[in-house]
This record gives sequence, structure tokens and C-alpha cells, in this order.
Amino acid sequence: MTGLSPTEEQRLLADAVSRLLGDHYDFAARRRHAAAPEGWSRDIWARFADLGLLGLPFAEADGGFGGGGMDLLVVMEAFGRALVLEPYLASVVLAGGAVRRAGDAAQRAAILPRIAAGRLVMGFAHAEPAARHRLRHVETGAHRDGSAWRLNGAKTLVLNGDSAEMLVVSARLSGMAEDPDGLGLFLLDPAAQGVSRRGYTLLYGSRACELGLDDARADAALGAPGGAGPVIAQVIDEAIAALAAEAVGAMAAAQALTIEHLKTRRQFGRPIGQNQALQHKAVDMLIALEQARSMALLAAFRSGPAAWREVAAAKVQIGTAARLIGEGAVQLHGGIGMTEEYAVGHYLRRLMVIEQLFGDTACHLGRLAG
Amino acid sequence: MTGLSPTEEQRLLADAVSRLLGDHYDFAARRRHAAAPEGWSRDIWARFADLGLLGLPFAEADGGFGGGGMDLLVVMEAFGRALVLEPYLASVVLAGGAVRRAGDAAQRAAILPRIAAGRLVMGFAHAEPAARHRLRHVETGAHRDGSAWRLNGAKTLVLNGDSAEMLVVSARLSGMAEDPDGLGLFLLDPAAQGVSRRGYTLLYGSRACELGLDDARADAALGAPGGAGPVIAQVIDEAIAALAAEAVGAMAAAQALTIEHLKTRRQFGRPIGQNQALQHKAVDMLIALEQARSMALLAAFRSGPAAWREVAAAKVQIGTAARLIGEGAVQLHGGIGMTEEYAVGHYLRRLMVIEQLFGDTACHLGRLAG
Amino acid sequence: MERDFTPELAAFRAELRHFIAAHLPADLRERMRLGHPAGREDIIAWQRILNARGWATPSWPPAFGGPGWSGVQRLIFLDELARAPAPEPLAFNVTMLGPVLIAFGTPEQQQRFLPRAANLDDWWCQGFSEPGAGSDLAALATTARRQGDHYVVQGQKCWTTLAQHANWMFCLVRTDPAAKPQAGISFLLIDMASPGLSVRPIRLIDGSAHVNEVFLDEVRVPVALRVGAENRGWEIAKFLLGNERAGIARVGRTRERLARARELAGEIRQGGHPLIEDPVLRHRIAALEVEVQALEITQLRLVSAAERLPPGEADPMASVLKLKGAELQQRAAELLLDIAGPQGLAIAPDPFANAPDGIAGADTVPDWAAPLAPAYLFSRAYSIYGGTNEIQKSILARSVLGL
Amino acid sequence: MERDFTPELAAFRAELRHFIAAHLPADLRERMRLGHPAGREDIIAWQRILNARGWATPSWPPAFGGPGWSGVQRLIFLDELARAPAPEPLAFNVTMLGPVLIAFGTPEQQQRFLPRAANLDDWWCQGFSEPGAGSDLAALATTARRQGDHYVVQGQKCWTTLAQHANWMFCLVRTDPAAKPQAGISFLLIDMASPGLSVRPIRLIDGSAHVNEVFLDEVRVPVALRVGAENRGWEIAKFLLGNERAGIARVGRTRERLARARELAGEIRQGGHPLIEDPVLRHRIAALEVEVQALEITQLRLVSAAERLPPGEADPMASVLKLKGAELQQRAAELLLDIAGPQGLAIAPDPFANAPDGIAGADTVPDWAAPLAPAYLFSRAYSIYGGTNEIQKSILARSVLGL
Repeated sequence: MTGLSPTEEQRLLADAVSRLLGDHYDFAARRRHAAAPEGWSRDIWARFADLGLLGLPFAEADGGFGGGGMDLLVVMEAFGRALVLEPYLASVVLAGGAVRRAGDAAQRAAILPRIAAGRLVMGFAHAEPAARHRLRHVETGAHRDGSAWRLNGAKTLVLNGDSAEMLVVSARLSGMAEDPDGLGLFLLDPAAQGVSRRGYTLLYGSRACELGLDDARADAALGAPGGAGPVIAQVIDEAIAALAAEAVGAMAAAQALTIEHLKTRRQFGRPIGQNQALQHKAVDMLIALEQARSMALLAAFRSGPAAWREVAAAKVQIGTAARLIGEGAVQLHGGIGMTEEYAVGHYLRRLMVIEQLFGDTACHLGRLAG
Repeated sequence: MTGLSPTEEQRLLADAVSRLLGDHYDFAARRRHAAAPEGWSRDIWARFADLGLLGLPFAEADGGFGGGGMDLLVVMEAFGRALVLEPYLASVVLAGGAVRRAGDAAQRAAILPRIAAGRLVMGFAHAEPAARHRLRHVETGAHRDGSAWRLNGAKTLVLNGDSAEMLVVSARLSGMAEDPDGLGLFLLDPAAQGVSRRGYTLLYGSRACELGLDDARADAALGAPGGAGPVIAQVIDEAIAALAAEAVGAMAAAQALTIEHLKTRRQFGRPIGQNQALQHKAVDMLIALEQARSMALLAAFRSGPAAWREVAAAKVQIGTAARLIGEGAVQLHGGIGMTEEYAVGHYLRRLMVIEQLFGDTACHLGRLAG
Repeated sequence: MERDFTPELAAFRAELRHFIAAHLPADLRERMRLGHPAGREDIIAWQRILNARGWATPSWPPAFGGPGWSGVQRLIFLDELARAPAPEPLAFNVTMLGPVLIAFGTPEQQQRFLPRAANLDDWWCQGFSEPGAGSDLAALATTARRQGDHYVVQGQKCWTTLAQHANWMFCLVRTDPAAKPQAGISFLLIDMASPGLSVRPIRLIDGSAHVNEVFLDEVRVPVALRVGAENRGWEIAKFLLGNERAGIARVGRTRERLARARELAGEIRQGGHPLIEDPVLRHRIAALEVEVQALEITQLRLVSAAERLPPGEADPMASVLKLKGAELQQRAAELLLDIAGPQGLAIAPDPFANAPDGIAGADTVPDWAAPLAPAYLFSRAYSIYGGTNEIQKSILARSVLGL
Repeated sequence: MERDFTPELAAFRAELRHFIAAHLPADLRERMRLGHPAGREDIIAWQRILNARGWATPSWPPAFGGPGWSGVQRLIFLDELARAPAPEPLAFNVTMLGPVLIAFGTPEQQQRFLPRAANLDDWWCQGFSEPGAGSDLAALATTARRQGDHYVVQGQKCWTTLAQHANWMFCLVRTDPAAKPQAGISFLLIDMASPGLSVRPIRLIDGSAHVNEVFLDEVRVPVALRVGAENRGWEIAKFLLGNERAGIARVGRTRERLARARELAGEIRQGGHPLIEDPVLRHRIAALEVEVQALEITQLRLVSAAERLPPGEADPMASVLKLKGAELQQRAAELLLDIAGPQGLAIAPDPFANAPDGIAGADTVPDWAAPLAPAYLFSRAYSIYGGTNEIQKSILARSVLGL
């Protein structure tokens, strides 16, 4: 009716993902997945592939399902609820997105079906320490070396980059650090000489790495080197939309835990949820959640290069709601909410990380304020 | 002990002022005073003179009592509680302050005892429409004309300027509009040729005027013309400190009305103050009031040219608290709080006016932020 | 058109916008843009223009002259009116009385009152609140005792908005004093010209006198003007209050006010610089715009969901729209107050003396500033009327969160 | 010195500042400035330096070795420690146990424990909270049954801060299970080395393991280690919780964190520009600084007023300090988190493996950023422990506003 409601297919997709996670990704299972060497589970990854999730946004010609923003939203929201650690954003949305938008037919045919089948895990290396929240600030340089390219510089926050088997790296062929022109995207084998990786765990448990590039050899570029700026911007916008959906899932789960706690925890002889002040705080969280859900929907629905305002607005709304709900959920839980063994603090941490990825609230608000 | 507590004398002063206002300035009496031609009561003014309030900050040699910031605080807080309309800030604090700081001995002797005795009501004309919240922006010009001066320009928000019998006017002898140098303070007879006044009522009921200066002749300057910048700044700082105290009085009264309402108004069969959510809102107001009171004390205690930071911080804290308490008081009263005949809305309006006088919250926060 | 999610809705919006641009009187538009409320004659004239086009009664079934729009279309209609800005069709007639008569009225009542309500030939007001019964309608004290084929009504209503313009009032009265609080209430239609009925304005802190007390002293009302069965008025009141609550968010109006804030901040200078150059102010406006955009989608989602509910069943989530809508309207009014700054502080010596609608205004206040402080002051009522914010939160806690 | 209102207080502050500057170990100062909590050895060494100067027990009467300071002087002392920054004397020993033993202990208890507490020869922890009794101490379930000249204690404590460092615990136990909830409680001193006592760390979301569960399984405690009369422990607990609540605002600490935020924002660059050049950030910092300044005066006012109260009587207004203090500490921590930005997101793979105090840190996180996200996460506890914000508000509503 409005164009915003999920289709029947999307409802079935949501059910399938939720069932899979319900069966294999409760809080205890997640703890086991996090303890695996890569910080996530190859077994779960194979199940995602079986369900068709890993090729969801790719064209059917590339071994995918031609899914759009709303399909991705359904998946990411479920991932947010379950605090999924697997490199879906890195491999499918970011790196996969770069390949499907900037790669030529041969590159797409060589890479996308392997991602979709779960046989290739990719990473996307764009952020740099000096850029902080300025998304287009790139100092890493690229220059030609025969038919290949040489990359020099440093990347940070490469999500799941420590377990990626191939990397898409942004680098500059010309111009100053903030110049929108002169950027390229390169396919890099992380085992190549001159590439160093240092992995680490992010606050909420998923993994990332820093990437050192010391005359590292990249065999191929995606698209025309020098003109990758718009593709990078669009891939990041899609990643933000996906993160917004993930955040909505995490917030909804934190809210649900909180309501449950208010109903069951007793103090001074009655459930604490009978305190009007706590009820009203929970309502403030509910309203923030609804507002955030609306903007995640908007960001998912709009796609294409003209959507940066909607995406930035979604990041702002999500960031504001994330603090209110994440902090409120811990507060309403009291002491138990501060403990590592209880899920609610994990949601708060996941939301903190989402807020800092691809520009924080203040940064996107500044873009909108102009 | 801390140096911040009121002295015994200040306690007696507070009692005397409160008694006077209790006897002659309840809400109904105030309505009558407001309906007088000048918008305030000459009778009350004479009582203020009898009590020694009108000479409070002047030196004893000038017919005053040598009172400091803390004495003024005591008086202004009581005025805030009673929503006093009389031109105390205009005549005693602003114009009187300019005369006592910048006037020579003869000017002080000619003017201050008359103010103190209630026989001269003065006004202070400094703000200009184009300045908005930039306190040192002065475009009104002054030039010599024999032994006198000629003034040209327009002033706005001259508090009680429509009933003032003499005005202190700031004007520029040289420099650009925001130049701190080149300013003078002039004594102006409002009946002089070239002076036009247009009075109006401010939102909460007190009076002000706009002042047109068309080659208006001023017979005397206060202090050295050209060097009045620092005196103007200091007089305004003292006025802000006084307004902060008045705001605390108004907020305390609005809070007291609100608590009373919560205890007496019944809905769904019990006093509405038994609702925990309303209790907690009242506590938020209490905390804001205490914080505002602290900053009003600090601003009153500190005096001298180095105190601008404390004064600006007080204006910020007062402004923030004023919104929270003024709006909260109306909200907790419900419909009755929206009506003209009930006092709480008058406090909200008085607080709105105070916030906009001599720089609003954002303006002073900007000064502190640098 | 960038705000609609299907091409059909975008085309619908374009049609509305075109019509409004062609027919809205320019002077009315300009006064509303400055922030003045529309006056009585404005509202009547505009509603008749809409009625002639068939758009004055968006929520009425086509059989009763409605245009047959979906809930989402009705939202877009309200949005385009707010954007213009133009008055909405009078809510008392169109979203309150109309659906009640359609659902509960007799054919005679429908024929007599509906066409006149649509064309604003009658101006209705709502007699629900009483001094002791604000948010708590069960405490209603106005009584109606049966005397032959009349009721004799005795009591007092308050907060009766625009009663000074109204010639009819729909009204809750207690017909059975012995019954439980919610029972024993009936719904009457009362001619404001009836002997014994008098209206006294209540002045509000914004200087307006748009709400009133209505005194009923032995007012005789024909039994034929009771809607529904005797003592079943509570049910009708609930139906009425649950209707069309989506519009309460007033997203369009807030969006229009923010556009106005941007415009003013670009014009007003402080020490030579336009206010809008201040990054802190720009952030503040942008943050509000984001919240309004989110609320627009939230409203759209809830209205679509409500269309799937059985008729007459209210979605408790509508309280989210009321709460957030009130907050954003208040924040927008506060923003405009801050932009007006010192120039917004003056009022006319007697705000009621020389402004027909009671609007504050004096020639010492610039035209652009005059309505902004009163609008801020009136905005404080948004979180009070129609159920305070605190009551809305308790409704949500109970009915949505199950606490 | 600009913060004191009399020359005597300014001179007092100068003396403190001079001493701290001369004696505080440089490496400890530097770690605290970066935002790391002080470690066990740090705290012991510094308290002994203060004790040698006679300043380790500011609130104890001179007869028991206190310096004889007024409440305002004690505030200035805390403020100067925070400014350095330096650790405070261990609260469990100095502001909790000490005054209790002075008011309720036997001369033998006082002689045995007070000098060692002052010198941190013993490290005390507090055994009040239990799994079912957080803010609701009356629900205490740990029991102590008399067996000759011993009590046998059975139960479980939780949220026991720094129990891993402690060799003694003061503890509430139920000695009369038949009495009303608040009666029948006694106050015992328990040697942590007692058989049957074990400590299990609780990992918190900031990666720390500073709070613990303490299990008491048939632990024998000599009756001579009961403080006060049997079944009168509730009174002692209330006395203890009412003591020295002024310090809970932690104004000095927040002020120090804001100074750190300004410093960092001047150093960190984003796309080539120092963050501090952003006017929105500058406004945010300035607004916090104003609130902190106000709270400092509020605290001073309340502490002066409290000095006029009869001894042992707690001022309910102290809840204002707790509430506002927690809010400002949290906002400062949030500010630092935002300043740290993406560089603050990493933690060591196992935060407990290689940091003796459980501090998160990995060489992928710059030194300046490493403690900031954990500090933000821990700050969420400020509005929970010692009575949640919601409980403090209800206390104020009842005892100050009379609602």
C-alpha cells in the first residue's frame, strides 16, 4: 500500500533466517563461534550460503538473487538480533558490492559466484587512521607497475580483514587526500609481498584488522582507476543502510530483554516494571526504536547515488536511538546489565561499534547541516 | 564557612523585602500595579526607597549603603518570586551602575541620592536591533556640539524606558560597530528635541521602549568619552548577575506552586503527585533549580572585570534551568497552567524574557566555547 | 514528490499540490506562513473551496460524500495542506462529529447535519472536558434529566476550543447519576443559541482567547438530538477519540515550521552575519529535520497498519505519534522563538483589544517576529491537551509493552 | 586558586597542591591521566605517603589520627587529588569502616583495626549487596548463627568491589531470621582468609574484573568481631551509607576528564584539522564545563549546610549530588568516547590475559584511546550502584519535596 511494507518473499526470507539463527545462534552458540580461530564460524557461513544469503544482492547472472535494499534489511535485522559475528557486511555488502558495481563481466563472473557459494571470503579496506570520520579522505597511494599496481599506505578497521582471502582496497592515483577524483579500487591478495595484517577484536566481539601496504602488488583494478569515488560512496551508503537494519535488530532485541526483565525482576515485593518511572523510560525507548526503524526502512528503500541524505539521516537517527536504547537497556537491568555473561551489554557494545563505523552521528549530522 | 552563605544582615534584608512584598505584592496586587499608566506602582517604589533598596549598591558617600553582589542577589531573588514590575534593574542596577562607576563626583552627587530616594527614575539605553545578542555591537553615533553632544541612531529594549526621567545612552565616537574602543555613555533628557520613545509591554507584563535619536542633544558624558567599553561590559555583567538571582526567585516560586498543585490536584481518585513519573519530573526541576541557584550565587559573589566567564556561565545555567523549570511547571499543572489568570504561566514568560535579555543561552555558551 | 514510495501516491500528491496552489487565497497563505493562526472567515471560505472539490471530508465514506481515499492518501492530503500552508478542514465537523453521525446517527440526524458540517454551514465545538474531568472523562458532572421529549442540561464544560465561533456543540452529559462512572453517559447535540447556554473565553498565556468555558443552565435539548442510545455515550466518545489519530502528529506542520526557521535564520542578521552561518544552529535544525523525517515514516507505517485493523478499533501505537509529534512541534516552536530573539519579546498593551482573533501584535514587533513567542507559548499545550504526555506514556506501557 | 571563596581556603588548597606535586609518583599520575584506573600497589603506596603526612583519614576525628578538617576542606582535598590526578584514600577503609569503628566499635576493635586501615596495612571490602538484595538491603539472606563465641556464616555476597585485593570484609548478616526484615541484622568483620570463604570475579562489559561474588560457606567468625550490638546492624549500615556522601558527586574527577577531553581534541586530527576546531564540539564541552562548575558550588553549599546538621543525620539533598554527579561523569565519559572515535574500538583478544588489572589494551589501540571505551562502558554503572538514579529520585521526591 505504502510501498514500504515487506513483500511475501521478504517475510519468508525473514522467517528462514530467524529459524536458522534460532536453531544455531543462541547466546551460548555465539560465544562458541566467537572463540573460533577466525572469530566466527565457517559452519554457520556454509548454512548462510545454503540459504542463499551470501548471493542475495548479486544479479542472477552473477550467481545471486537480485535482492534489493529491503531484502538486505530483513537479513541484517535478524543478524542484529542474534549479534551475528560472521563477515557478511565485509564480504557480501562491502567487497561484494564493490565488485558487482565496479567490476567488469569477467571479474564479476570470477568472484561473485564464489562469494555466493561461501567459497571466498572478502574484505574491504578503505578507512584510514588520519581520516577518522571523513569518509573520502584517502592517503594510500597507487601507481602502475606494468600490467599491475603497487599500493603504499595504511588502512584501518578492515572488518574481518584478518580472515579475508581477498581484499578490495581503495587507493589514490592522483590528487590531495580529500579530492573526490583520482581514486581507484584494487583487488589485493593478502598473501602478497608487502602486505601486513594485524587482527584485533572489536569491543563487541567481532574482528577487524589493520592493513599495512608496503609496495604491495595488486594484479587488478575494479573499473576505471581514478574514477572509483562514486562507487566507493555508494558502497558505503549501502553498508550504512545495512548497519542501520542491523542496529534496529540489536535495539529491538535489547528492548525485548528489558521488557522481559521489568516483568520478572522483583524488588520491594513487586515486579520492578510496576514502577511508573521505569515504564515511561521503556516507552521512551520504544519510541526511539520506532523512529530508528522508520529511518532504517527509508535508507533500505532508497538506493542509488541520490540517496546520501536519507542514508546520513538514517545514521543520525540510528546513532541517537542506539545510545538511548543501549544505555537505557543497561540502566533498566541494573547491575546484571553490566555483566559480561548477560546479553544486554553485548548489544550496547555492538551498537557503540555501529555508531563509530562509516562516520559517527555528529559527522553525518554535520553533512546534513551543510 | 565557605564564604558563600548569606550574612546576618543579608538575612534581615531578605526578611524585610519578603515582608514588604508579602503585604503589598501578591498576585492580585501585581495585576493592579501592571494596570497603572506606567505599568508599575509609584507607591511601591516609594516603599522600596523607604526600605533603602533603591540606594543599596551605591557608596555611602553617594547616599547609598555600599551593598555588594550578594545583597543585590537577596533583593532580586525576592523580586523574582513576586514577579515585581518596578524599574529596579533599569534605574538602580543599570543606569545607577553606570553613573556610580563612570560618573564624576559631581554627577554622582547630583544623581545617585535622587535615585536612592526614589525621586529620579532612570533608564539604560544600550541594545540595538542590529546587534541582536552581540552585546558590544553599537552603531548609534555621538559627536561633539560645543560643550554638549549630539546622538544619532536607534536603541531597543530600553527597560522601563517609557517612564524614565533620565537616560544613560551608549553611543560610538569612533570605530566600527563591534570595536571595543570608541564608546561613550551620555546622560540624556528624554524630553530633549530629537528624542522619540515608543513604549510597549514585554511578554510577562513589564515595560520597555524603543528610542529614536535624531540629532538629540545630550548635555553630559559619563567619564571619558571613547573609553566607556569596559564600564558598559561591567554594568551588563552586574545586570546579568541580578537577572540570574531574579530568575532563581521566579523558578523557586514556580517550583513551589507546582509541588503544591501535585499535592492538591486529584485525578483518578488520588493526588496526581502520587504518580512516580510526575515525582521524578519534579525532582529534575529541583536539581535544575539547585544548579541554577549555585551559579546565581557565583555570579553575585564574583565581581570585577575578570568575572565575565562566571557571569556567562551563570546565564547559560539559568537559561537551561529556566526552560526546564518554566516548561515543566506548566506541564505538571496541565490545562490550568496555560491560563492567563493563573500565576505559573507568568513565571514562564518572565523566565523567557530574562533568557533573551543581555545575550541568550546560545550566545553566552558561544562566548565560553571560544 | 520525493517523499512517496509509489508512483501513484506521487501523482496523487501532485494533483493536490496543483489544486491548492491554484485556489488557496494568497493573503491567507502569507499570514499562515508568518505563523498566525487562520481566522474564522478564512477557515470557512477555504473549507467551502475544498468541499466544492469533494475534498472537505476525507475520511467519510463515499456514500456520505467522502472522496474514498486510503489512510495514506489522507495523510498526504494533510501534508500538502500543511506545506502550503493552508487550514485543515475543521476537525470538530469532519473528523469528530461526521464519523460519529455516520456510525451512530439516525438517518434524520445524518441528513440534517452532515451536508452542513461538510460545508461549514454549521460550526461545531466539542463539549467533553469539565473543570474536574480533564483527562479523566469518567468524572463527568454535567447532568441531563429527562422531561418529556427534552433533556434539561445543567453543568459546565471547559477548554472548549473555538466555542466562540460555534453554533452547535456535541456534548457528553450524565443521564443516569446512579450508574457506574463510565456508564450513564449520553451524547447530545446542542444548539449554542439555546436559552441558558453561555460562553466565556479563557485567556491563555499566549494572549489568545480561543478556548472557553461553556455554562449550561437548564438548557433544554430535544431527545431527538441524542446520538445513539441513552447511557451509551461513553462508547461513542471512545470511538470519536480513537478516530483519525494519525493526523495528531502534525508532521507536515512541523516540517513547514522548520522550513520557515531556515528561511528566517537566513534573513536575520546578528552583528552583520546571517544567523544560519552559525554551525551550532545548523546542527540543531538538521537534527530536528531528521526526527521529523523519521516521524513521517513512522506515521506512514502506523497508518498502513491501522488500515488492516477492524473498523472502530484504535491502535494504541497512535500514542507514539501524539507524543513524538507534540515534542517535535514544541521543539520547532522553541527554535523559532530562539531565532526571533529579543525582537520577539513585545506584545501589544492589550493583546485582545485590537486583534480580532486575539493575536498578540504591536508595531514595535516586526511582522516576522510577532507570532513566534505566542506560538511557543501555545505549543506548551501540545503535551497537555488530548491526554498529557504522561498519560500517553502510561497507555503505551500498558497496552503495547504489557507492563 | 580561583575556586575558593576565602583566602584561608585558597591557602589550604595551595598547600595540598604543592604536597601532591612533590610526592605523587610520576608514572602513576601519567597512567591516571590517560584514563587507566590505579592498580593495587599504586593505591597502597600513595595512601601510605598521605598517611605519613597525616592526610589519609580526612574525616576521622583528630583523636583517631584525622587532620581535623572541615567538610569544605575535605572537598578541596578530594578536588586536588582528582586534579592531579591521584588516587583517593581507599574509601572502604577510610570513609566506610573507619567512622563505623569510631562510632560503634569497642576500644579493642579500634586499636586493632584503625591504624592498619589508615595505613592500608589491611585492605577492606564491603559485603552488603546480595543477588536478591541490590537496592533493597532488607531482603538480605546471608545468615550467621551463634555457636559459642563464634558466628557461623552462610550465604553469598555480590558486587563486592576489589574483593580480590582485600584481606578483610565488613559484612551485614542476618542473626535473627524471625525478626522483621530490617531488624535481626548484625555487622561483622570477617577475615578473608577464613576457611569456607571464596571469591569469584564477575567480568563486566568494560572488560574489568574488579567486582566479585563472595561465597561464605560455614565461615566461623569470632563474636568479638561483631561491631555494635547483635541485631543492630541495620542502624550501622544506615550510618555508613549516610557518611561522606558529598564526595559521590566526583566533581573533581569529571573536571579532570573534561580537561583531558579538551587536550585530546586539540591533538587528534580529522582529515587534517584538530577536532577542537569544530564549534559544535566546543559548545558541547563548554556546556558540560558549566554544569560541572555549578555542581561544584552546589556541593559546597550542601556540605556547608550538612555541617550544621546533628552528627549522624544524613541530608537527603545528598541525592542531588549523586544524581547530577553520575550524569556528568557519564556525559564526560561519552564525550571522551566520541573524541576517541574509531580508534577506540579495539580490545585485546582476551582483555584478562595480559593486563594485571583487567584493563583492555592491545597494541592496535593507541595508548591515548585504549582506556576510553572501557571507561565509557563502566560509567554506565554510575547511575546504578549505590542506589539507581530512579531510587535517588524517589528518595528526593519523598524526603525533600514531600510527595
